[in-house]
Amino acid sequence: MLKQIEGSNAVAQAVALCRPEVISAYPITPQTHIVEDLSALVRQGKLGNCQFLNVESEFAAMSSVIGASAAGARAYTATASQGILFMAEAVYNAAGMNLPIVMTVGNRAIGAPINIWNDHSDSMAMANSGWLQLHAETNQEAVDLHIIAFKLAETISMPVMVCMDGFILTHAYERVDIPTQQQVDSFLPPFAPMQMLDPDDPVTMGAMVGPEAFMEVRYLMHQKHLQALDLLPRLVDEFETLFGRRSGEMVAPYRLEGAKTVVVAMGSVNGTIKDVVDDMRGEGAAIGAVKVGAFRPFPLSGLRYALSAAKRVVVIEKDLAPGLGGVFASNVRMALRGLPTPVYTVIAGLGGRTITKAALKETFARAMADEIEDPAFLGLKREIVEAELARMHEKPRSGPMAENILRQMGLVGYRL
Amino acid sequence: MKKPFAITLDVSTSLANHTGSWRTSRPVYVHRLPPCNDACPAGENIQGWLNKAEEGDYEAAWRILVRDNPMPAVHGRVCYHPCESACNRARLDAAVSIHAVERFLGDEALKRGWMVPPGADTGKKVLIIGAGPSGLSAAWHLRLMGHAVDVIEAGAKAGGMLRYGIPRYRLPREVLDGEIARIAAMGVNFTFNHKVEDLGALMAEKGHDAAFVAIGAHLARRTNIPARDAGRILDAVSLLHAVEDGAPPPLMGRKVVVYGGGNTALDAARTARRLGAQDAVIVYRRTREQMPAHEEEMREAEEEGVRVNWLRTIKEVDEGEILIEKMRLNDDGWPEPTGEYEKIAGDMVVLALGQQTESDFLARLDGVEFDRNGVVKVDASMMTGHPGVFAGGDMVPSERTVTVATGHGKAAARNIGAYVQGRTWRHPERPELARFELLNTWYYDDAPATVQPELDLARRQATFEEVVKGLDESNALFEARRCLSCGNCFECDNCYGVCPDNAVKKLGPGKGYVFDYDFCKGCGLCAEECPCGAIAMVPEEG
Amino acid sequence: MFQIRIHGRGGQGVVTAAEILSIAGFMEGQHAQAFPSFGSERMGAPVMAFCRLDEREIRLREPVMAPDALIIQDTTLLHQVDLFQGLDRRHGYLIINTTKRYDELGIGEYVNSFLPHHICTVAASEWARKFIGRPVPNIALLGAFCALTRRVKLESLQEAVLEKFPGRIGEMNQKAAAAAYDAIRLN
Amino acid sequence: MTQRVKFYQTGTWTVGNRLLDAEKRTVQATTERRNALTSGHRACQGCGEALGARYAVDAALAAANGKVIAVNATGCLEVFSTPYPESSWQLPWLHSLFGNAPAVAAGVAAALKAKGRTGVRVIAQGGDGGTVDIGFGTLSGMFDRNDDVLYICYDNEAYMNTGVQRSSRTPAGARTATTPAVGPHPGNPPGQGKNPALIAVAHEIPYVATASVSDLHDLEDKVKKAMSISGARYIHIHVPCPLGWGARSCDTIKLARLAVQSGLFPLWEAQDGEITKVTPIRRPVPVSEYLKLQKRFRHVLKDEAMVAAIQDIAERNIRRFGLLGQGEE
Repeated sequence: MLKQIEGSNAVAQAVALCRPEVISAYPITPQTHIVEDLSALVRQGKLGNCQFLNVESEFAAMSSVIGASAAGARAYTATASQGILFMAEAVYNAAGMNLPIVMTVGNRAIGAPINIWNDHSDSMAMANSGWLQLHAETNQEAVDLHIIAFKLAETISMPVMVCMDGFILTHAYERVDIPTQQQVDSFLPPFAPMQMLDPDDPVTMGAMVGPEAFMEVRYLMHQKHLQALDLLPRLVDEFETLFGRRSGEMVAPYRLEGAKTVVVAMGSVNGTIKDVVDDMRGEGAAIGAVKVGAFRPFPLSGLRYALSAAKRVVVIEKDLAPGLGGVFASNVRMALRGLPTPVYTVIAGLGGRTITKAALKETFARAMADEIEDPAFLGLKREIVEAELARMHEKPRSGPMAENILRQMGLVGYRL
Repeated sequence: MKKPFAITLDVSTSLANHTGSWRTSRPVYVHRLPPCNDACPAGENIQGWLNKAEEGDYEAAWRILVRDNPMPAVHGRVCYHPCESACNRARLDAAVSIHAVERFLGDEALKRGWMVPPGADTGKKVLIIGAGPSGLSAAWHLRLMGHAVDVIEAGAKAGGMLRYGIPRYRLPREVLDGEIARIAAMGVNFTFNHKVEDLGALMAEKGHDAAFVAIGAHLARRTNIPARDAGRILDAVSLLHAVEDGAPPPLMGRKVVVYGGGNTALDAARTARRLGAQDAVIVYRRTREQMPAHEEEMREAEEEGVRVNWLRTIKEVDEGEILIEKMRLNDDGWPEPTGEYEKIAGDMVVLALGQQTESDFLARLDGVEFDRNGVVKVDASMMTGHPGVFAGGDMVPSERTVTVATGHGKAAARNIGAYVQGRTWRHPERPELARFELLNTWYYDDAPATVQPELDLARRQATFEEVVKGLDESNALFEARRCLSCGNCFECDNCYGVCPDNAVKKLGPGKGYVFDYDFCKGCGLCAEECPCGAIAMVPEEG
Repeated sequence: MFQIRIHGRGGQGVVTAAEILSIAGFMEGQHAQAFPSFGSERMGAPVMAFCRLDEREIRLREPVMAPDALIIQDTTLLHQVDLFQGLDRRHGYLIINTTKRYDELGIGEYVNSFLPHHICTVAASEWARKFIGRPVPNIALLGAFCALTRRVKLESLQEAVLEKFPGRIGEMNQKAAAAAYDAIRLN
Repeated sequence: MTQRVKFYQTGTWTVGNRLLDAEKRTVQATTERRNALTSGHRACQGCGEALGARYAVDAALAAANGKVIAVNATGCLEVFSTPYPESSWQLPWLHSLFGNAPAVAAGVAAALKAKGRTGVRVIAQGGDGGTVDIGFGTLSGMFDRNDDVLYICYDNEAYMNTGVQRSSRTPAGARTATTPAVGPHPGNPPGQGKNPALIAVAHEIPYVATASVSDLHDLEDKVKKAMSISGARYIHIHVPCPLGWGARSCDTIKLARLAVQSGLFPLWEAQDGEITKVTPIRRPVPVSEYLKLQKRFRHVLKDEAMVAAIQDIAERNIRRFGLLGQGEE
């Protein structure tokens, strides 16, 4: 049913349709509305016997869904930013134990400086935890990805993160088609755990594994990701036949025909990119775009195929590996290894910095002329960083750089 | 369940890991010798029968008891119970009142008429001379072995000193008779009022394979005291015998002075009180500490009004008064005369200066040797110099108590039993003593000794009713359960419980436990926490 | 595509206004997108929210840089924040919650270049006080927006208001919206 | 002559007692006990934690007739019981992390509730480090939510798994790898540490108790009672560590006993925020009797003031909990 609703609210409804049995919640912006809405649904008895745990930290949130999943329940939680770092140890643990947990990440920057706005530093920090990571472009996709995520997770018994851009999606009102319960039920069967804690068939879960077998355990986790690479597209097709929509594609090309320059990005920024591509195509530029919908497993071959005709690739990413540049971009390069195609990294939208059509257009233009630095920083306030660098050079001052910058800007009022 | 590799495991798979290989020393179950058993002259398995009594299985307890001593009811009354002096529990609160439980079991047996069948007939015949505790004990054990037994007794009844030396207020005769009857019922032939003159001839005639001589020591030792009227002096043995025969001398209202410091002296004095003597005074040449009489009896005597003149000797017996000399202890602790005299009132003197044995008839057997005052020499097997003739009880060198005598009877029986089969008896090796230090006494509940009820004094002084009463069933049970079971497992499950490796297997009630050396790491917790010291740690062979 | 930017202060329902407007648009079958100026602003702090209306799917995620319509809920912001940024004076719409005249607000000259039927002041807080009992001007201003721009029908707005605020609050807001709507339609 | 008519030789001091009525005997005394932690585990000789774990979990299993799921924090107990490919556990068991056992258990309990698998009970267990230090936040959260979990802490007073480092349960004066017996104030500084059982009481959860491997009857009674209650429950069990304490492996139980009898480890019980029962000291001993059997206190014995300070701690416990008889029996 079509609704004009907030992203968080839509996701909460989608999760509810998946009939979760245990939900753990700890508040952190911008994920909070999702669990708030779920707690209401549980209280209203709309989720049957579902247990809602108000835990004392993200660490406990992940830990409790680990326990719930190990005990055979369909378990869900949501977090963001500092929260995912606080639960990091348990995030790795859940993957190590092959527990099919689904978690929403309302992507947000990581401090210091503390910042509540969107970028991808948080989920990127967990890139190698063993979790599968799906990225939503729209709230419709966010809704659909959660339904797909539970099935994906439970089929190969691995945990899945559904990443959606904080505020940009979580707080955006837009048109979303909320599936019916019957649709979801026909797609997602009840959870049949691969292993579970049961007095009638006891097992020991979470053994200590030494050098004699640890490599094998890790190798098998790698294999699970490779399985997911085959499984996910099938689920996407299955989903399309049942729901009439195509959601969750790992590699989604846009106007690649004859594109010499291809922009690659994850998440909500793809919408803006498509508008820019349309504009530039209108002006005769040979540009196209590829949306990457899964960061883990990373669709190496799918992406390589999509980019095979490109003369150059521009990666827009909301993350920075200081001293290296792009994390996502490095993965894209991995997909193109052996090919001469230049891959330009554009670091954009860190800490919620606005990504405007204009800025993108200007950047793509420079890239097409191969006149772009790598990495490039979209909308970076040059004068400020240069002033700060100069200041640090003449008399290094201790204390957080951010404050020094603010002091310089003498910020008053609000500017776009 | 399709489990993930390595991170998820099947349960109890660690049983494949035999941690026993870590062990450097191993626990083993042992039986150590309880101090009570060690101290018992009759060689009773006290811990053994207490263990049954703890469970309330009194008959089983009694049956273990009479394997070593046929007269528990008697011993529960007259034994001076060295077992209790040795009892480890004395170091906790008070010794287990073993004699009281023994007496309870003995009385139960008499009440319920428990019997023991004799052993299968061996065709061997043994002659026993003297039906005192030694002889009776020997007879019992020989019958258990299945040998035929003839007992010849000079007196009119069996019992010896039990009957003629121990007053009935300490040993009621129905008890004595009851236990003797049970021995007789084993198929022992008694001949009474027969004094053996020629043992050799007698054995040859009746075809005995061996003889055990246990005629005791009934001859009162006399001392020369000047007296106007010798009638005023008699000896304790005769006094007690006369009382037993129902013809006591008239003592009503008289002042009796008993000379001596042994148990017999006390018996004489207490008997005199009961015969109506208005006063019973003991004169003893040493101090209370040096007195050989048993402390308890001394206490009872004093309660009954018997007084004692310590460090005195009798010099002269006169009409109504007696001259006594004060003594003093010299540096070696020996009494010596001081030359100071005093007079005390006294109508009659009873001498209780010990007894001698009348063993002259043995002298006719070649090989038999004696030492001073007619005590017969025996070897380790209790055999006299004459092959096949054994001797025991008061007539051989040893402490003269009923229990020692009873022990002699058992020992003699074992040696005789072996002898008639052409073998020699070897006493089994004595296990390590279960010292107090080997116990973990934390585990024993606190429980002071039960006190046996006593007859109130008035009646005590007037009658020959038994002074010390027995325990009732619940008290006997209580008392039995105070036993620490030193050195012997009583199945408290501690070893089974405290093993961090589940390396102790419990076999069920009465069956005890075994160690599973596949998993025992040798930590020693079981041995350390065993209350009774029944587990030892022994080093593994390196 | 028609883009709206709403300025106000925390607590004045700025974000809610954008959301309700998007719902109203959705009810007319339009594609609509509403989102706040993602901030952690508290009560009283300057905030803004955005709304886009279009016949086609809206993929653009940037804030509204060049609004077709600007709604100002609180004139005290006029000289603190660069409110008019990106607003096209020749075609754009301007709706201000005030009882004052433009020159009283010190923007007399600025508003001269607007088309007369593209600009209005509304006593939204007064309507709100009258019908709701609290000076929350957001819905009344939307009523004026409908009247002025005709981008969304008043009926759709009323429906959206009721969806967001079922019951009495909704009805009172509907009254305020209608009053403001009529006030604009009439002059 | 009034004597107690019933008297059982060793009463309830020993693990079993053939003279005792069956219902008064311990789970450990029976041949039907489940040995939740079975043979072949790799705990040190005389490990108090291995013993305490079997005592407690067997009692829990008996109380819930076998329907128990256990969650385990990282630590000695976990490492010595489940090194691939062998597990010593005989019940469903889950180890996640060092500091999250209470939260994991809360999740298991929630799942059971959601699944309607009533009758299956959840216990969580860990050492003092995992419980009182790194896991304390999640423990407090579990208490706060009153999750239906019995949490059992096996307290051996230091981080033994990592090589005997100081924890917030390490007693005053004790030497550990991070509180070495050197300098002017050797060993663990007095005046530090925390009492998790009392903090649990402050959460006003339904049931809190302390127990010792030296008093099995008391321990089993407490586990049994805890299992009869639902909601968050906490039992803190003192389990000596021969390795970490520098004691003979055969002294494990003796040490636990001396800790109780000296007053250093009081045994008590609390319900809904109030202390309801105290196990009185049976045979009082000076703390020196306890200290002298442990190398970790060797330096302390040379320092009279320090011994006195530790004695004061014991005296305070004795006063505070009324350990000399005032406690109900």
